[in-house]
Amino acid sequence: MKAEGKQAIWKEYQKEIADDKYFYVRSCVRQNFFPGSETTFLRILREELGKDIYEHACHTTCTGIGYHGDIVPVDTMMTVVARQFAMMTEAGYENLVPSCITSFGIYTEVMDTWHHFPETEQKVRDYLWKATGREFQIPKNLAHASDIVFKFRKEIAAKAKYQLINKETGKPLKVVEHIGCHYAKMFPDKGIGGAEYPYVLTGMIEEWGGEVIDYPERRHCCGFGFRQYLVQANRGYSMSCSHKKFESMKPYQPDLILTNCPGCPMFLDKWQYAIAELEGKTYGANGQGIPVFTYEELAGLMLGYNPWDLGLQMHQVSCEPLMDKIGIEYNSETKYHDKNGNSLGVPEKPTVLKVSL
Amino acid sequence: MKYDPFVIPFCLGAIILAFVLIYKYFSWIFALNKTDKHKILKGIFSVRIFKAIKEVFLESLLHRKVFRVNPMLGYMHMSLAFGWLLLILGGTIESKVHSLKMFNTPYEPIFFKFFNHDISMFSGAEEFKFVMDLLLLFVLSGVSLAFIKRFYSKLFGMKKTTKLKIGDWMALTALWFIFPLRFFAESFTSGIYHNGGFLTGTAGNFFASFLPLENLTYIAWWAYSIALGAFFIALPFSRYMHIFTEVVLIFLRNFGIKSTKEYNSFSEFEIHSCSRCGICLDKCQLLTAARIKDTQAVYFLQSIRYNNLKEGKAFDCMLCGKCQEFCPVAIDLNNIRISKRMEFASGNNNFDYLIPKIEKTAPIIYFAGCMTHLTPTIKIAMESIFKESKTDYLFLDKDGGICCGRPLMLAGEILNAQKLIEKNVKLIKELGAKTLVTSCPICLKVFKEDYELDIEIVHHTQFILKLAEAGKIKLNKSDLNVVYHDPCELGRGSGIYDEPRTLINKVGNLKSISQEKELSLCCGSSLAGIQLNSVQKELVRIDTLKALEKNNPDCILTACPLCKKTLAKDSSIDVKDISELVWNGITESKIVELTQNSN
Amino acid sequence: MKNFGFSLSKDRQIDFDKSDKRIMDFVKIEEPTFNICIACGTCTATCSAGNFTEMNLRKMITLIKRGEITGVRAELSKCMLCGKCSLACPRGVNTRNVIFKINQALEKYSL
Amino acid sequence: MNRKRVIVIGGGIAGMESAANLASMGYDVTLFEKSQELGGHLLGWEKLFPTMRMGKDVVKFLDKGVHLAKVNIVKNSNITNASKNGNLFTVSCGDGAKYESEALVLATGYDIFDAKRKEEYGYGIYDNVITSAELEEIFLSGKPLLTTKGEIPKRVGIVHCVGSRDEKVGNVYCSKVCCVTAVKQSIEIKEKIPDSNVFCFYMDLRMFGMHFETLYKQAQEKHAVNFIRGRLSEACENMDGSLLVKVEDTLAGKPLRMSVDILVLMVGMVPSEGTKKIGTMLGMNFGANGFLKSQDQHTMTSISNIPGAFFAGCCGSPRTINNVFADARSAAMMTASYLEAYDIEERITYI
Repeated sequence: MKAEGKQAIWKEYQKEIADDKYFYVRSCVRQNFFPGSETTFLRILREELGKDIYEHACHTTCTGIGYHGDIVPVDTMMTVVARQFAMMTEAGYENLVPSCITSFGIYTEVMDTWHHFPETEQKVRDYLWKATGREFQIPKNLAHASDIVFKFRKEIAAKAKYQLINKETGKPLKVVEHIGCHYAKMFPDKGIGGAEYPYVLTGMIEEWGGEVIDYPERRHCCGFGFRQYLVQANRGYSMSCSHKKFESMKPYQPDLILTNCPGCPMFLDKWQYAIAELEGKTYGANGQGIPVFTYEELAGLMLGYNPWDLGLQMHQVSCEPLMDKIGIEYNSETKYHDKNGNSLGVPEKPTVLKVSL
Repeated sequence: MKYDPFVIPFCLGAIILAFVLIYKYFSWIFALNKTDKHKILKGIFSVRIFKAIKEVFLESLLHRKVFRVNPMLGYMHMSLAFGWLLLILGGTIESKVHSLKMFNTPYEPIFFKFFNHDISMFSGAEEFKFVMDLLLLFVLSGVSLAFIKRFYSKLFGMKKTTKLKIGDWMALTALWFIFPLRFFAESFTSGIYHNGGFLTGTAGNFFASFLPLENLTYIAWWAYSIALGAFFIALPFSRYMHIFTEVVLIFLRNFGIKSTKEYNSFSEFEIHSCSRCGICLDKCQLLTAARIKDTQAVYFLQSIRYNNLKEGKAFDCMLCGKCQEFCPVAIDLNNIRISKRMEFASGNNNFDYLIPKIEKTAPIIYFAGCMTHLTPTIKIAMESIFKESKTDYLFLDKDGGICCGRPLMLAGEILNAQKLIEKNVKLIKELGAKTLVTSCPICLKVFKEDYELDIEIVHHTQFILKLAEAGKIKLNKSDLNVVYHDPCELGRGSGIYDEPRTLINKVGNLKSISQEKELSLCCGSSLAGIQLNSVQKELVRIDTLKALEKNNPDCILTACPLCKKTLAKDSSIDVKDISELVWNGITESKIVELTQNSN
Repeated sequence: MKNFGFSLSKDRQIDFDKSDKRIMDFVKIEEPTFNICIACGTCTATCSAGNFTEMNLRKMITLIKRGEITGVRAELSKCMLCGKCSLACPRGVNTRNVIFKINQALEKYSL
Repeated sequence: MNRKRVIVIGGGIAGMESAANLASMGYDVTLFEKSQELGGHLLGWEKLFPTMRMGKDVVKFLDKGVHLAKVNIVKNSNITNASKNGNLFTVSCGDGAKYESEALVLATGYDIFDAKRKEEYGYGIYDNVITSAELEEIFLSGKPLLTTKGEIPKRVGIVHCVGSRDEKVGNVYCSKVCCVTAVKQSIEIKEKIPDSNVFCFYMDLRMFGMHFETLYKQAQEKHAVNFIRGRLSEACENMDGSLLVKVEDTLAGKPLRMSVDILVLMVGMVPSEGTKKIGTMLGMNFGANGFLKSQDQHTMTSISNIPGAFFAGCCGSPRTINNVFADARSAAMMTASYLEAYDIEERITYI
């Protein structure tokens, strides 16, 4: 691998990211899958970086799941997107920051469509006006939340309490970065580093002390695939995609997987359980699996936030072994307590995958 | 009793030879199946035995077939075989007359002159001397020819002579020495005792003039005996095994035992009957045209005998049958080749998918054959001829039918071929037709040999000829000069030489060529040549075309779709199936008729 | 083992690094014209067995070259060795011997 | 009488051959070459398809042509301006020298497609991905073909159509020479490393030239080169530095992955920077693919929209060497007939 080759590509795929004043739109599924992530993002931006980030209580889904699941027609999708834009415009913001990769893809697609087909934009403006009486401005800057964290990765590193370094050996941790398909595969120049060698997560990992591993199936989809997962009979296909990735990354012995999409961490994390149950096979050391993180969770960990505030207790693959490796302090007692100290109940133990409860 | 230690090598050799032969022949006969054994028992006590004796005399002794190929070669074989036998017979009579005993020691006739220095006392001694010397001279002439042949084979009409194995060298060397040594031993003896005839006597006197014969004579007798003994011991391990085996084979054949496509102990008799005369070498186009030097029948049989048959040797053959046609021992070389291919074949086929759907039937079934489907002009000609003659026929494989099984058989896949044959037999029997017509000689051969159908099976040339003779079609003779290429499977394979020729003469002017009928060449694409490469096939094809195109005919005719397709590849002259020419003629005469009518 | 109502799907991808190339290696040496096939499909178009079944020599040769050999035996068992393919092949592949040799390889490696 | 002057720009095959032909007809020809050596891309090729003769033999032939005909040669020419004023062409060089002529032949050739633009193949990123031009350099240098770890490759993959017939990189045309180059190079690899396995991944094999098909058959028959019909979707690096390639084997009807020790990208031809630069200075028309456009595809080859300006070789379209020779001679002929006042446009009866 020639580092300079990748750097040359990264140089080519730069993107403008607004500096401040963000209009934040949440993901439909992340709040359930990784409930601490979005909160952590807001906390880091507001508390650590002092940025103005606004979210509107009335914003809805972008309809991406329905759109890609062939349920929501394109006109409906665009009108819903137009409504989000209208709320942003009404709130006085110009920089749109979606939390979800699919939303990011949807917004990019809509904006690009309107750019090439202004008559479509006009049509959607009419729809929105007729439906809600709203008007909107197209965002001046569109950046995914991971782009924002990438932009401020150095600032975060400067404030970090921990680094992605094995405290025993002093060596950098080996990190697999997994980019959501809709981040750059459809519009390579909209992603930092392009579609083939995205830099957005790599930049964070390198800045925070880790070492990225590039394995053959790096570009492969996690298998979420909307319809594939939604229909039970197709889930085997979905799981096989993750399985293919695990098999490919296995020889590199990664310490953790970092992701920037709502579906990917969910499936890369939970399928490890399902594969273990079905095939009796686990990845990572000691049958404990490979822990999977969102970039917000990882940033929060580096900054020394309480892992249970980050929502790490919701992970299927336990994060404790990794936190031990880095030397992150945590209290196992409070893992399954709510913020008032009441017990949330303890999950059932899987038969194969080794977890810390 | 007359005895001297020098006879020991001879006696020992003779005893060993007798034991080996008896053991081998009995074990092979024992391994024959019941039917064949029964045939032997029945044959021994029938007139067949006299026929066999006659054949043994003509072929094993006089070598009639070899004579036909080349008189010089024939004489060589005859002088050695027949001459030697006469020498033995003569010696036996001579010794018995001399001693006036019915039984004397078995070696006495062989070493007669050693034991009987003074032989002038019995009546007819001079005549015996003369006859025995004449016979010796006869045999010696054969030996010298054999010697010359080894180094100058062209004299015998052979471009190639066979390569030898160690056993062969031993036996051959011994054989070369036997008669010269006898000549020296008898001459030396005569030089001292003057008991020789015109040859040995004269030579004896000559040698006596400058050689110390007292010392040399005894050594010569020893050497003669050793040569004989060595020859006898080497014989079963050499090609000279054929001398005795051929005799047994002729008897077995006359008793009605035939070779099969599976290797059995009758095949053992056949392969041991090969004298490695090498006549098959020059007949083989793979040698003369394609320069494959190690696959000819003689080497193939040799490899079987010495248990070192390699796949290539079994498969580098087109099974054109020309070697078999000229084999003086008439060994069924094609069957042996197929039986040996079977050992390398490993397909395990399943033809359950073949469910032919035939709705109607007719008294005559036409089976075009796979290859005919690649030469649609033949198919069209045949269908037209059928319609023209108002024949009620069924085109059995109109929509691409079931293969006849012969291609599988030629590749040694006999069991798989059997599966196809069973399917076809069942189908044809269900149809209840009277006649089966095929355009493909490959199909024809298997239909006739392996299908056991009780109906008439004819090639389309035979069928068309019959139609013409019955006046059902009117043939139109063109002024084309044509030559005819005998397809291997039709000519040598099925013995059909005349009908195609009679038919051709009714539609064109047939010009004869140098290599036709039994001598005809192979087109090179034989389905049996499964492992031949394209270059080798091409060399054969070009070789054959050269012979066909020699006198620049207007058209090359053949009676096989595969031959046609193959020859047409490189021919500068039009290549047609006979049926096409027949149909062309019919349409032409129709056009003439129509034109005349309209005028 | 739990039953989730789904399981890992079998990979359709040919993994050339792991596939079984024994037949290919054998036939390549025994019948070198195996190499010169350009997968034009003439053999399959003229195939007597192909008239009645899915037998596809062109595809079979391709798959054997990739080491995908399951089903080869069953496919091949339909061949009548009639030789039309040999005559039709524009490239001079000795298809009959290719088939003969594939059969030998199947036997040799008990596949 | 003053001889008429012709300026030929580009010292590759097309430029050298048209210059030699024009000079041999008696014109005063000046040949401009931007580098210090004549021969162009041919200097980088060891053996030529389909005969495997040496590239340098052809260079010698061309050299002798320009020298025997006494062509004026300007090497290291840095052309800063080229234009037509009235009936005269003027070319200015960086050193201030100015040249004039009555006619001009542009033979500025092609550039090799930048394989980095096919990011998914990892050229410039993965260690063992090289281009066909680099492989040729290795052959030319006489060095052995080794992986970056210094090992003899057991498997070599060759990817056809890199930068050709690919809308993703904006080149929809076929570069014509890559298929047969792949065949040629695969034979050379097999000759040098007989134990290796070579796999060509192609979309179509375009063996259009005489003997190309023979070379292809030879590669299959004699060298057992494998041909897999399918375009690479991506290449990834394995842990050991070998490359995992993914294609659909379209003839097997299945996706396929395999590891290769070295991956060679058959880079196509793109219009050269020189063609773009000087063609634009002269006001020449470019076709949709960026190559120079002739007045008519069938009847007016080599003839540009500027009277007196002609072009030859790969600045017009990708060509094989023998086609370039034919084209160069044709351009020379057209130039000469222009100078002799032959009006070819008179023959145009169509619109």
